[in-house]
Amino acid sequence: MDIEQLLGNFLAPPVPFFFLGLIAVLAKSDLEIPQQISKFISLYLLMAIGFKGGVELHHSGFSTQVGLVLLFAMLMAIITPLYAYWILKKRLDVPNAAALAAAFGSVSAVTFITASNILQDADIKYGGEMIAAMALMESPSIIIGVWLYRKYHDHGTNAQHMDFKELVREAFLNGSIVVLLGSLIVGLVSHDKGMQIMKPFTGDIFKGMLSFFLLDMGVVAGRRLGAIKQAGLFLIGFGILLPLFNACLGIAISSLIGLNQGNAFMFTVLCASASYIAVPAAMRIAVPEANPGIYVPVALAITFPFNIMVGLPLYYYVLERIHG
Amino acid sequence: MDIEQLLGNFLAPPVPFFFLGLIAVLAKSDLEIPQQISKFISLYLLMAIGFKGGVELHHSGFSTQVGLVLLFAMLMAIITPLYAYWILKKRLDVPNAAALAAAFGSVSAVTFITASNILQDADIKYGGEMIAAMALMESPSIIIGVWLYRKYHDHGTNAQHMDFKELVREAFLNGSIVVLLGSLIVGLVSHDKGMQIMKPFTGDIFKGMLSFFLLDMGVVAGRRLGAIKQAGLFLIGFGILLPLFNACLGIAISSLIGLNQGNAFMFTVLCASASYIAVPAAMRIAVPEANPGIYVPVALAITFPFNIMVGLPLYYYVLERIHG
Amino acid sequence: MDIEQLLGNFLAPPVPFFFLGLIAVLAKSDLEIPQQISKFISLYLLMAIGFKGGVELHHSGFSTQVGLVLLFAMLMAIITPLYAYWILKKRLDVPNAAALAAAFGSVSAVTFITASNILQDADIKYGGEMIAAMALMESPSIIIGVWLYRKYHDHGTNAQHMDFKELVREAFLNGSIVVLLGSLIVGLVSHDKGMQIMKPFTGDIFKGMLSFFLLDMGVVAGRRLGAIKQAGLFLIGFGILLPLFNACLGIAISSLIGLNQGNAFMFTVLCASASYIAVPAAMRIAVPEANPGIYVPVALAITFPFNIMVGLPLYYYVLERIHG
Amino acid sequence: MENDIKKIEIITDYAFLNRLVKLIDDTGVSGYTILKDVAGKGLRGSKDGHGIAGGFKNCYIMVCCDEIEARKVVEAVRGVISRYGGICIVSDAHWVIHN
Amino acid sequence: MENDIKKIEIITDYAFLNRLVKLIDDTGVSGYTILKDVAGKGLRGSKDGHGIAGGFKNCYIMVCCDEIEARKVVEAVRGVISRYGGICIVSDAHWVIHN
Amino acid sequence: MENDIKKIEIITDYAFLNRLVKLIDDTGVSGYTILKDVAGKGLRGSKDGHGIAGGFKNCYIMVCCDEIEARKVVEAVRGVISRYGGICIVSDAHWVIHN
Ligand SMILES: Nc1ncnc2c1ncn2[C@@H]1O[C@H](COP(=O)(O)O)[C@@H](O)[C@H]1O
Ligand SMILES: Nc1ncnc2c1ncn2[C@@H]1O[C@H](COP(=O)(O)O)[C@@H](O)[C@H]1O
Ligand SMILES: Nc1ncnc2c1ncn2[C@@H]1O[C@H](COP(=O)(O)O)[C@@H](O)[C@H]1O
Ligand code: NA
Ligand code: NA
Ligand code: NA
Repeated sequence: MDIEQLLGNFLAPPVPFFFLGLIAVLAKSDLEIPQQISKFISLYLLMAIGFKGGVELHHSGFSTQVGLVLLFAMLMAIITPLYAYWILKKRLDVPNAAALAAAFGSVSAVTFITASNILQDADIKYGGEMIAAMALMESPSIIIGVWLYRKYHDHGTNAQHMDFKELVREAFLNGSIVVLLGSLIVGLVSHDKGMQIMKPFTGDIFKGMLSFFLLDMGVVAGRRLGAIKQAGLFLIGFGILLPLFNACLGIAISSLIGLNQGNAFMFTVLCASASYIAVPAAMRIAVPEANPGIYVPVALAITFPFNIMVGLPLYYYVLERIHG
Repeated sequence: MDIEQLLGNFLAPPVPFFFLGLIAVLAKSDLEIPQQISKFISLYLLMAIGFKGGVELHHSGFSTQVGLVLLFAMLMAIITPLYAYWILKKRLDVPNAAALAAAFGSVSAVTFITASNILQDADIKYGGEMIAAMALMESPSIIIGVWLYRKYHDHGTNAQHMDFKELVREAFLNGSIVVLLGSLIVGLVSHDKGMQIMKPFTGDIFKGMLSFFLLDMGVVAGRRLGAIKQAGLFLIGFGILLPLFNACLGIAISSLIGLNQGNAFMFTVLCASASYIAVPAAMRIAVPEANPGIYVPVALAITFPFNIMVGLPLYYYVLERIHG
Repeated sequence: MDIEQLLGNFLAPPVPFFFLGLIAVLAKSDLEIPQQISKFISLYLLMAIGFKGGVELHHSGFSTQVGLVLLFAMLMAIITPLYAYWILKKRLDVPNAAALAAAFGSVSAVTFITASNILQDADIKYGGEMIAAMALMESPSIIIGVWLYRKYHDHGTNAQHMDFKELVREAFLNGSIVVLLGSLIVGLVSHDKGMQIMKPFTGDIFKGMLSFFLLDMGVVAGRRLGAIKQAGLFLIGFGILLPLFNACLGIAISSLIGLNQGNAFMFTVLCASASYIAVPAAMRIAVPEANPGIYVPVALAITFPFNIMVGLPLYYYVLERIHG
Repeated sequence: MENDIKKIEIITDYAFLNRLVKLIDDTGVSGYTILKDVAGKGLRGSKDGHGIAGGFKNCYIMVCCDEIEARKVVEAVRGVISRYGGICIVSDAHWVIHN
Repeated sequence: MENDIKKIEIITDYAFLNRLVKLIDDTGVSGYTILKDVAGKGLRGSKDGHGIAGGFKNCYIMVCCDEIEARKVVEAVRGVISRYGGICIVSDAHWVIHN
Repeated sequence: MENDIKKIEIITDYAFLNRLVKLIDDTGVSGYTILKDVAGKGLRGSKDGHGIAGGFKNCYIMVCCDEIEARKVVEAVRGVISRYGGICIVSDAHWVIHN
């Protein structure tokens, strides 16, 4: 697949529906996807991708490489918020720096799923362990973010502090992770028989459902674009450069532990993406002084579209050079 | 396909589900389709039909005939509300006449989609330009309706007037049109590759989703049946005869510009259908003195079921005589 | 299919998703399926199963055996609440005994659908009349329950009494029955042509949708588990032993009227299941003194999981011994 | 002020919505407002707002009217609420705009 | 009490939500709360809350503010409500917590 | 009147619903009512009611109780609201029917 073909991919569904959503908002259309439908489709996508990952994992088995992938995934999820915080602290106050750092330490399932789409079009496989890695990377940065916040933030009302144990439980047991990991286990256990049963639902209509979801994402991201202007150049730059830097790290690690092209691509995408769902939800509670009007738009209206439009083709292109 | 086969079509899904919904309401069942589900399925239907239209349009290309179709579609959308208003003015006051006229100048996507179903069963194709024509016909009558209302209605509170530019923007950028046209463009650009990706979602399950939606339409139409009695014979007659008259015009124009059987049928259906979604929504704002308890039921509980039950088979039968 | 294979079935979707939902609640995850999505999928399941039943019924025709099935189904629906009441009255007051008895006289569509899944995996067919039997068994016990309640419960406020006719109408015309029976009729009339149209929607994605629904059922059942502890051992025992006793009756009747293995299994499941949707909704109105915090959890959090986990494989195993 | 009104708020099991609406309609008040997805807790246990299990959810009805109508409405719904549960409260408010 | 406030409640056709929000925003009040799925009945017929047929549904907006702001809000929305229908009521309440 | 009650209304980020419910439960009041799909705007920006992006939505809790209980409830939720945002208002109402 050369670069032209690759760009061609962005004209085929699902990706263009994201832009349709964006444009609708910019044109001030009243287009709106009902909230419960968003929730349904996002649970559907998690179930589908988790299940598929489980089936793949059954086929690949648990090798040393699988262990290495999970280890480095965890590592990236812990280190990223640390240096992201260090950068952000130059311009933001502690709570906002900590919350935003946490978002970038975590991952975006939709970016991951859109990336898996590119591989599928190019007929390249990736292992089920990447799904496990995604699940593993979702929450640690929440803990790091809260730790940074508490360490560096002087707050009188200590009594009001969230119970830390409670926070950890919530971080690791939010609905998304439960569905993703649960479906992975169902896939792992039922494998080929399960796949045969579920394929029409989790496979065949998957891209259509993803198209619909990206339409919604476009609308939601579009509505947050206004907040970007307020965020200023520093945050826009951060939202683009940090993913690029993380992608480099991701590619380096992939080479180091000898991942094949598909796995390397997915691992890179995990490193380069930022969370706009799970982490913000946790930060709202754990770091109430941080402004969701800042940390959500950076992840959702800068990093996410950047990855979809520029990042994914770029990472793919670089990795193809390396592996091809 | 002879007339028996044709009537047989109405016993196969999706159409009978409309009657199931109607009967449920008449029998005072508590059957109710959740509101967000209705919205989801209607967006789905628009996405599916728009996308398919785009792919077809890619194959057919933009011929002179395509231009003629769009031209005459636009013309019908402008002229229909004018003579509809002239008739309605004999019995209704200005606001109600203007609002109802606007509804009949516009189109019903669900009627169109149900019609496409008949063609599919008979293995007759229609061009993607008909989808474009549908999108084009949706809004002009809103402008005409408002123009009629303002021209003939003397109202003191001029200051309260809706901004006209705002109104035009809203009419042409409502969510339905954006999804329909947007999906058409995605289909046009991604064509065969896109179709292959989307088919299980937008194609295979389409009729099932339509069945579900018609069940809902039946419930909604059933609830509006009561309002019909109040509307009186004049409006019932209008809701049946105007579509018939428009269908004649549609058939005449189709012959004039030499449409094939499939396109002629779809064009006729566009002319004969009335809007119960987009136009009412606009009229509520632009012509607040009009009573939605009148203009919605006429379009939804008279014209829509009439077209589904009698109109479509009739138009099909006539066109088959002409073309067969 | 030996018992090992059978148990293997419970590791393949859809059933494990029920446990995923249960576990999510027990682990205090915030997983929650939007309410309108639950309603949508439950209507979808009823439409799909009703439609399929109608098509099957078209093929099998109305034999004497079909009549016998419907007769005995009706009988079971009337007798079960009588002896269930007699048992329950030993420990509960009249309203609660009547309400719970009514729940056990009726059926659980999801249990039925999950059972049909086992047959499908084992390539065993069952007739469309079983769907009709399910529809027939849903409501009579509501009438019996209310009759018991009024007969044995001395209540001053006679004036407040629900209109009995109204109650019967509501019981037999609730949304679930209308969709189930309506779809059965559509299937009966459109049969093979209809099936061809609907299969991708009602057939292919069916198990995926069921998986999603069972995930939701798991969450809902999990939330009711707390109420079980309050219910005490008597009710837990009742929720397990009554289904077992009814299953024996079901098996006996099946032998008596000579049902084949598939039909016998489905009939047994109908007898052994209890309603946690339609009946509770009716009891809330008709027997307001009964505590829904008792009768819903017994049916939903004891009998339903018991049937899914232990009952279905057991009934299947026994019937396989008899028929194999 | 002459535009003083009573605001009646009713919350009860969703199963009774249609019944209550009919009763309120019969009193002849000019309007009411309904919310259909209402959760809560009361003497009859918790309603987590979930639709499956027999509809563990409530409805909310608000009626704005004058004091005489308010009495009628309260009498109309008293039977259902006191038998089947839920609450009905009344507070004072003022019409500002309505026509 | 100095923390006395006015609570304004507006119910009207969903079609006007965006317009009203803009008008309220322009008065400079610090906040408001919105419900989007509201059914009901009024002089302009029944809204069964259904989304299809041109949206037979209402919206609900609640604004808590001081009396001076309340007058501004009421003036701001008066045009839309009195022309297009719906109700606007005001009642007394007290801030307890807000910052 | 002896059936005078206080009506407490709380609106805050949806993320805090479970916490608040627990706190209110602990005060021992007999009931409360919850709305889960609430949009709005406040000092912490706009909640357009959308579920994706970390849940830009609010919840609404209403508690009817006597004055003594009301103080307990307000104290119970004060910490969460004043730290995490949202509003809590109290107004007067009257029980009409409840049992
Ligand atoms: N004290 C209260 N304050 C607010 N809402 C209440 C109160 N008591 C009951 N409710 C509401 O009314 C519903 C039915 O109440 P009950 O019949 O007492 O279970 C509950 O689920 C709550 O939504
Ligand atoms: N008296 C009333 N009490 C409560 N809500 C009302 C009342 N009148 C109107 N409404 C609400 O306002 C909406 C629009 O009112 P209207 O423009 O009079 O049809 C109705 O659908 C109701 O939801
Ligand atoms: N003055 C107000 N009137 C009504 N609702 C408000 C007001 N201020 C805040 N709210 C609601 O409380 C939510 C949280 O407020 P805040 O923490 O100030 O952003 C807002 O999104 C609104 O729904
Ligand atoms: Na990351
Ligand atoms: Na027309
Ligand atoms: Na039973």
